[in-house]
Amino acid sequence: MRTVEAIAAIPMHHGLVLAAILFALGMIGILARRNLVFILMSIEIMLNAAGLAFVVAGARWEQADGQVMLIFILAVAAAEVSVGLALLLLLYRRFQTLDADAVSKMRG
Amino acid sequence: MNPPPSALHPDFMALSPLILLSGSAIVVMLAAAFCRHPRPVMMLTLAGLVLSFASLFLPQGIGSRQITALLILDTYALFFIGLIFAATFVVAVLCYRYFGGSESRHEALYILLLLAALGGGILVASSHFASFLLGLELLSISLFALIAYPRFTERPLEAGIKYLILAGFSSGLLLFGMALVYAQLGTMQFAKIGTMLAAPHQALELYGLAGLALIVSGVAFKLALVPFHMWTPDIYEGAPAPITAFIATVSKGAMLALLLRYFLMAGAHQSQPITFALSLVAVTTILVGNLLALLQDNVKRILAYSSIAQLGYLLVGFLAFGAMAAEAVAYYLAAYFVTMLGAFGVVAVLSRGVPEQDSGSLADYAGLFWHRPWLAGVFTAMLLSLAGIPLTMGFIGKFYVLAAAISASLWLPVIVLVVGSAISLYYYLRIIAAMFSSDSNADHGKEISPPVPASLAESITLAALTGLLIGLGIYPALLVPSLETMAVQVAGLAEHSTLAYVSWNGK
Amino acid sequence: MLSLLWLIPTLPLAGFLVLALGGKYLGHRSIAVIGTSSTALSALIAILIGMDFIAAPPPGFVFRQEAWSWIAVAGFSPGIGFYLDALSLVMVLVVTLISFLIHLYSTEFMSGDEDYARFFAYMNLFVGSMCILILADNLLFLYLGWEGVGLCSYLLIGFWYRDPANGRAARKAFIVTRIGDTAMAIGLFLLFTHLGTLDIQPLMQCAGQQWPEGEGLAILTAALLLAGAAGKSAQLPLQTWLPDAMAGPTPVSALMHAATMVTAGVYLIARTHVLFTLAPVVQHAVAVIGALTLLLAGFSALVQTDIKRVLAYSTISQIGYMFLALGVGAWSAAIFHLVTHAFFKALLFLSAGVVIMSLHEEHNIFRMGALRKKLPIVFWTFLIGSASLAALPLVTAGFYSKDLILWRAWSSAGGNPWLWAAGWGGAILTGLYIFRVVFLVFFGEARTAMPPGTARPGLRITLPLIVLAAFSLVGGWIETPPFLGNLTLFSSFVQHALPPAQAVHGEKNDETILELLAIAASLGGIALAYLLFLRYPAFLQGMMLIPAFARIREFWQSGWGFDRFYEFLFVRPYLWLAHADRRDVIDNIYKMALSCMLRWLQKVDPHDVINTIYNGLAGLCLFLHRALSATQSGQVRRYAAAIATGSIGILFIGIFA
Amino acid sequence: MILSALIFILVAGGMLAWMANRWYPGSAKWVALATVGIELVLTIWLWLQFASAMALPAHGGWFAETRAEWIPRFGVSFHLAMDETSLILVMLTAFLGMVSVACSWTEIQERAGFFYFNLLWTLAGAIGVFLALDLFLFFFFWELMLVPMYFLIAIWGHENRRYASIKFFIFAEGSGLFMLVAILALVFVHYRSTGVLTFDYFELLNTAMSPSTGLWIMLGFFIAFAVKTPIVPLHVWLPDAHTEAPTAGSVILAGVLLKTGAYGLLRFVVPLFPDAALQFAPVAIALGATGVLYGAFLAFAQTDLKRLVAYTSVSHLGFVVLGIFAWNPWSLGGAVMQMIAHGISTGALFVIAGILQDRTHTRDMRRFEGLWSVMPRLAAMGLFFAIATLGLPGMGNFVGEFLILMGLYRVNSVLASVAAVAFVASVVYALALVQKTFHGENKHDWQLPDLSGREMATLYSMAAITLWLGLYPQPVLDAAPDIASRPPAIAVADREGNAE
Repeated sequence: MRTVEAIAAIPMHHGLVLAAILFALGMIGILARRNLVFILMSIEIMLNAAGLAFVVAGARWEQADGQVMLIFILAVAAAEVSVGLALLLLLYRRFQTLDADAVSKMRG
Repeated sequence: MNPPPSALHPDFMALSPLILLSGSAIVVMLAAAFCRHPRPVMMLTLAGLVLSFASLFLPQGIGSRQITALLILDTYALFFIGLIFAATFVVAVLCYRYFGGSESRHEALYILLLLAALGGGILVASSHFASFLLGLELLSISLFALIAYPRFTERPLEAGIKYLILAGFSSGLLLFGMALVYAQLGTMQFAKIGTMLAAPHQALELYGLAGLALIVSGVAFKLALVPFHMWTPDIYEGAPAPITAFIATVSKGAMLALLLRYFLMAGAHQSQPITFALSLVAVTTILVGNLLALLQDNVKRILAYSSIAQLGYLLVGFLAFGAMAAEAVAYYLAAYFVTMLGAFGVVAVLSRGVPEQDSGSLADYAGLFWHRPWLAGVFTAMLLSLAGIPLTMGFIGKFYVLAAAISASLWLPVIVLVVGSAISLYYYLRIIAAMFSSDSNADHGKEISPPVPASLAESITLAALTGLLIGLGIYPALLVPSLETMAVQVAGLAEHSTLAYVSWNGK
Repeated sequence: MLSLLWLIPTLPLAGFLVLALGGKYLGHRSIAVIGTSSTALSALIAILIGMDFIAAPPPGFVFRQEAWSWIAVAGFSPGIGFYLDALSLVMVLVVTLISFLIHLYSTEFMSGDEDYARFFAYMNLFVGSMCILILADNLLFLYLGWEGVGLCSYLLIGFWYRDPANGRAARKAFIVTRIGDTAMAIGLFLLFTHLGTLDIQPLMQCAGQQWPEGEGLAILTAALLLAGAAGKSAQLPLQTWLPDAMAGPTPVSALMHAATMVTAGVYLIARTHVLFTLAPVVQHAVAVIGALTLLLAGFSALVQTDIKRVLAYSTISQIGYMFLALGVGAWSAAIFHLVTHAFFKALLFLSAGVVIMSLHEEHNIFRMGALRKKLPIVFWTFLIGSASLAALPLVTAGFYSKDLILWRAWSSAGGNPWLWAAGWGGAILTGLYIFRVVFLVFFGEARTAMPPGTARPGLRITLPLIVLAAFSLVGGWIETPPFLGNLTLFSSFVQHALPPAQAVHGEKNDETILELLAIAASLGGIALAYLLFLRYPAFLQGMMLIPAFARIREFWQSGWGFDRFYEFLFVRPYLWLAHADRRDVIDNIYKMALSCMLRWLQKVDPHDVINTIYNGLAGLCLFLHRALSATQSGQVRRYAAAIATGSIGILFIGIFA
Repeated sequence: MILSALIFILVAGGMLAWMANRWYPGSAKWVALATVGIELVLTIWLWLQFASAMALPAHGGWFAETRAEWIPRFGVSFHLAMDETSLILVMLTAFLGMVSVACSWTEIQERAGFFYFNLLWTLAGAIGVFLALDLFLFFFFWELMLVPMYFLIAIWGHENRRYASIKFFIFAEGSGLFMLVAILALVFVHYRSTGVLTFDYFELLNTAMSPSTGLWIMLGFFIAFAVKTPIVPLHVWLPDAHTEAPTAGSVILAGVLLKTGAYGLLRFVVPLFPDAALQFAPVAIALGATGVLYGAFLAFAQTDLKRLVAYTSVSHLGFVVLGIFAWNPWSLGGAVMQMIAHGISTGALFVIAGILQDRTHTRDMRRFEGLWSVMPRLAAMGLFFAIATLGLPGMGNFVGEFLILMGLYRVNSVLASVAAVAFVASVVYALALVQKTFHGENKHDWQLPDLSGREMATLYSMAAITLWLGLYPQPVLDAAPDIASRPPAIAVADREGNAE
């Protein structure tokens, strides 16, 4: 009980702000980094920020749903990263680079 | 204890299409593992799809059915699931020879395809953030692999990476938005969220609003609405043609169906900002999509931009809200499915033999009508349907959308729609004119590789699509009554009048 | 007999159809037979009908015949119908008779032409149309004939189509007369709108009942009809086409541009005289126009060198006399002059045609001379025609008709001394200019050798000349002034259709004095011509050395500068505008936005975008297309940025809207 | 039944022609000829039939009707009906169909099957437009006939065909969409006031609406019809399309497709929105008068023979617009007459231009000159139709123009007089045509065969019809809408009051 109360005692806004900061960091990472690996990592950060927000929200409503969602998100993120890394490998083999801007043969 | 089949749990009955599809995905996976030959695998896939499609008609008698908090399987959902399955069927047929037929080992493709279809089905039926997330990601992740399936070639790879990053990004937005909404409202069920939002006294706090906005952004990305549209041409161009057809239809259609249902449920038209934002998006989408296509020389990109514009038209119908809107959107979506599948089907049939790039450039289509009249005829029909010319489903669809929009007095979007359609004629005609141009000496020099004839399956599929396009274009009454009941049902949840076209009484 | 009336226009039209469709397969002989016999038959029928009409006049001196109902819409029901009264009978007799004679003449005159069939086809079409014009019982049907003769005029002026100048003259004739016709059409709209019918007789009754004298609408209608009449009859200010119309073959000039078609305006005014009576202002304008035209044209005729142009101006001038008569209310005098003029002017043209033919298309009278001996018959006929034109007293028809007009111009209610003076002056001019031609062409010394081997004109040419000459002499004896027997056969006959003229000014004595003055004028003119052109030609040559005179002469010769004036006022601007707007200014407006866009685009894109830009709107679209395409950079981070921006945008809308 | 047959014969004939040409090359034209022949015979039979039926009173103006449910959801039905106006226009369509098959006989050698398919489908669409009495169906046919027409221009057209065909299609389709919007708006206005969702013409006839709504909806219709008719600021597609189209295409475009626009004004704009049309009439009349003069003026300026003829269409159809918006018995009779007469005379001029182009490979009048001596028969026909075009009495065009202006005079005497100036302007361009093409010396040494028997038969029959129309126009005049029997007529009496 104590622990629950302890977590519940943390105002929800604090948690959300933290999640938002993480989210923003991830977003900036995607926009600013050129290396595709970093971009993938930034996506992970964004997804995790969403997961954190779910947990915080779940805490507010005292439901387990938030945590369930976190687990879903983790699974999804893992799948996504695995596919992503596979593609990156192929990409590197083909282009000899991981520069996101270089991968822009198609345009217009 | 062996319960007789009739005693199966009704939920189980209702879920049978999705379950059957998952089952066939597993069977195909196993088959692919043991029998490394594409033909039986494809057959199995098709069989699975047919079976699942057939099972759609089982739960019909049960009517609207909520299965746990996660899924709702009513006629509305079933209609779109059916659409998705049918589209997947067509895509599977198109894939077989496109990816090299029996000589190549592309069995895994079908697994991915089935999974993606499953994702789409779940998406349509979802009634909860969790199922939404699962359906969406199932669809997206399968698509990453599908797009980059010819993995040693440049463009598909580039397209795959781009889609991966952008879809991941948008998933992030979507999920964060969901989290915020959940934090505000304490529920993840759409229906409840809808009723809460519709309740007049409910005022969202800032983060709740932000959550909604992020969700809308995530959805808009999938639908390729302006300004979330930029990925579309690149992905469409890079992806193998049948997969492009899949993206254009299943992935967009599933999302739109979901969106429509919950917009109706939430009574979102009562919210000024949402209608305003949506009209703005619709208007810009129509204009931008059409303008971008104008001088484009790559047919796949033209179709991509065209599909952006088409979504804009759909959104105009959407804006009308009410049963009429649901009907219009459903019909338009069906027309759009048929048309896009047909159009990309033609591209796919023409593309084999060119490994690196699908036959995309407009020059490849010069004089097509004179050496492959049937194919060109089908393509022409599809393009005319996109342009909304009578005798095609596209015309009835556009008519439906306009009717819905006009009945709701949405004059600005209507005018933009008209202007956009006028602009769009230009690029459709460019393709058609190219196909009918008679520069026979120009294409004599070009015939390096003799055209591969379409396989029987492909021909039948394309013919069937064309037949459907024209048949339902001439006699839409075949489809309309079922749409009508469906629409009334889904809209009836929000408004309990049988003829709830619009709220003109309030005007 | 009267019931054969419909055959009068139908026969020539049938002839036209046969010649037009089958002309290619017919020989010269059968063409001539068909062409001439159709008009001969219609002339014969006209004569028979005329005799019948006089012998046993139909009730009210009016005979009507309707072939079928032409148009019937809500009360507007003009028929294809014929109307015969004294006026139209006189006209149709003159027209068919002269037509027949000229057709006969043409069979020989045109025999060398490759388009023999076409010529007779057109001529027959003309006769048919002219008869329709005369016999029509409603104004719309009359308008059909009216336009039909205009068309034939165009076709025949431009008959020798190889020379563009002929084409130009033909088009000028058609366009200028069409200006008058348009006014007339508007007049018809007005008449129907306000009176509810276009049938001539009911219309006239209606107008008389509904409109008081001086009514605005009546004035307007009469003015519009006057414009039509002035166009067709080459009166001021639409006279410019007639001299150019001489580009056609001479029989054409004789038939259409002298005897018949150009007098249609006179006929129209006489036919609708009620309207003019209701609009005294316009009627007075008719007189003034006539007076002015006869003087202006007389002066122009004086200085022409082309024999046919002299005759053309003379025609304008003589029709001016008829207008003068109409304007003063001397309806029957006008028609009388129309008849006599038809004979002597046709005679003059036909004779001139022989002269021209004999000299191998020589038109310039200063290169002729001394033809009296070589072409004796033609000399005599031309002389008779000239005398009649110059109104040589007592023996010529022209004397009686012109005299009557002068008297009416003085004495009628609408007449006044000024009008009389104009007519009198014109009489001097007439004698002067026509005998100038006579003296230059037939007297003096030969200035062009007549080529040897020129065949003497055959019987088919001389016969019509002789017949016409006879008519020019005796035709006037049916209407004589009081001091010469006071015969009024003509006017009393025509009075069945036209009201008699009343003398209000002037006594009986005045008439005699005025007659004497008129005789003096015509004799004076002839004498002056003798002095100036035969006796003392050096005098005039000396005069012409004075620049002022030379300039006046030039001015007169060019028809008082009307052509140049119109050229500057209408033709040039129209041509210029047409040329400027060939590419359709509205299309250009759509392309306007494009031009600046284009320049900008060319900087951006060196490709030839012009081919792909279709118009201004398209230019705008293209501009937007380029701008938007630039956003599709293919760089995934930019795309992500767009998504981020978009979601922030939606956030803002959500919060602030 | 017979009405659907009129459409489906052409549809089936088109398909058959296409198929037949695959099996037996060269057979397409025979199939096409047979099809339009049957069509023509049918329409004439109908006409005779109805001419005798006319003698019986109380027909309500409608001869035949076909009605079937189509899309009950929207109250859309397959509703065809024929009154005199439609009948006469259908006859025109069938006749010009015959002409266009005849004039394509040797001109079209490549892809003949597809050509006749498109030709017949265009005709089918046009007949559908003339017969449809359901607004949805009307729009359906309206748009449908454009596609084959587009192909006709785009595939068999002349050098600049792509530009012309796309311009044509975008103008026509774009404006058509405005009409669709207007149709829907009208339907929903009707629905709101009555609770019945229907596209049926008769039901919509008396829809009550506020004046401003009526005006806006009417404008939607008007734009579509104005583009097709064409009315002046929207005419720019026409010269290009007419010039670039193959002969048959030009004939059908000028003779039939333009009429659909005028027919739309006549059948829909004024009866559906009597008040709005009355309010709008001065503008429309002014536009019509502008068109009359502007078209005549620009026709004179052209050097391209087909372009000249194309601009004359602008002028002539301007008259039709005048006639329709003057809306009294005379002007309406004139408008119908003008539609028919213009169809024949302009069609014939296009046939002549096509023959010339076929033999000389140019349409530039500066390169002709003096053709009279080379091909006298053709030149004579050219002269004949030039004269018909300038509105000489005795030919059909005159009856039309005269009645229109006479009716218009009652409504607006000033504009009627202004429009009458076209009598002069038309002479200018028609004679310029004759002069530049046929008269003059044969400087370019053309050696060309004169008309063949087939061409003569075509042109002579058209000439005969023109004369017949000019001398006995009554059957056509009777075909004008009888405004007394139609409920929402603009009261002539009112107008008269205004005019004075």
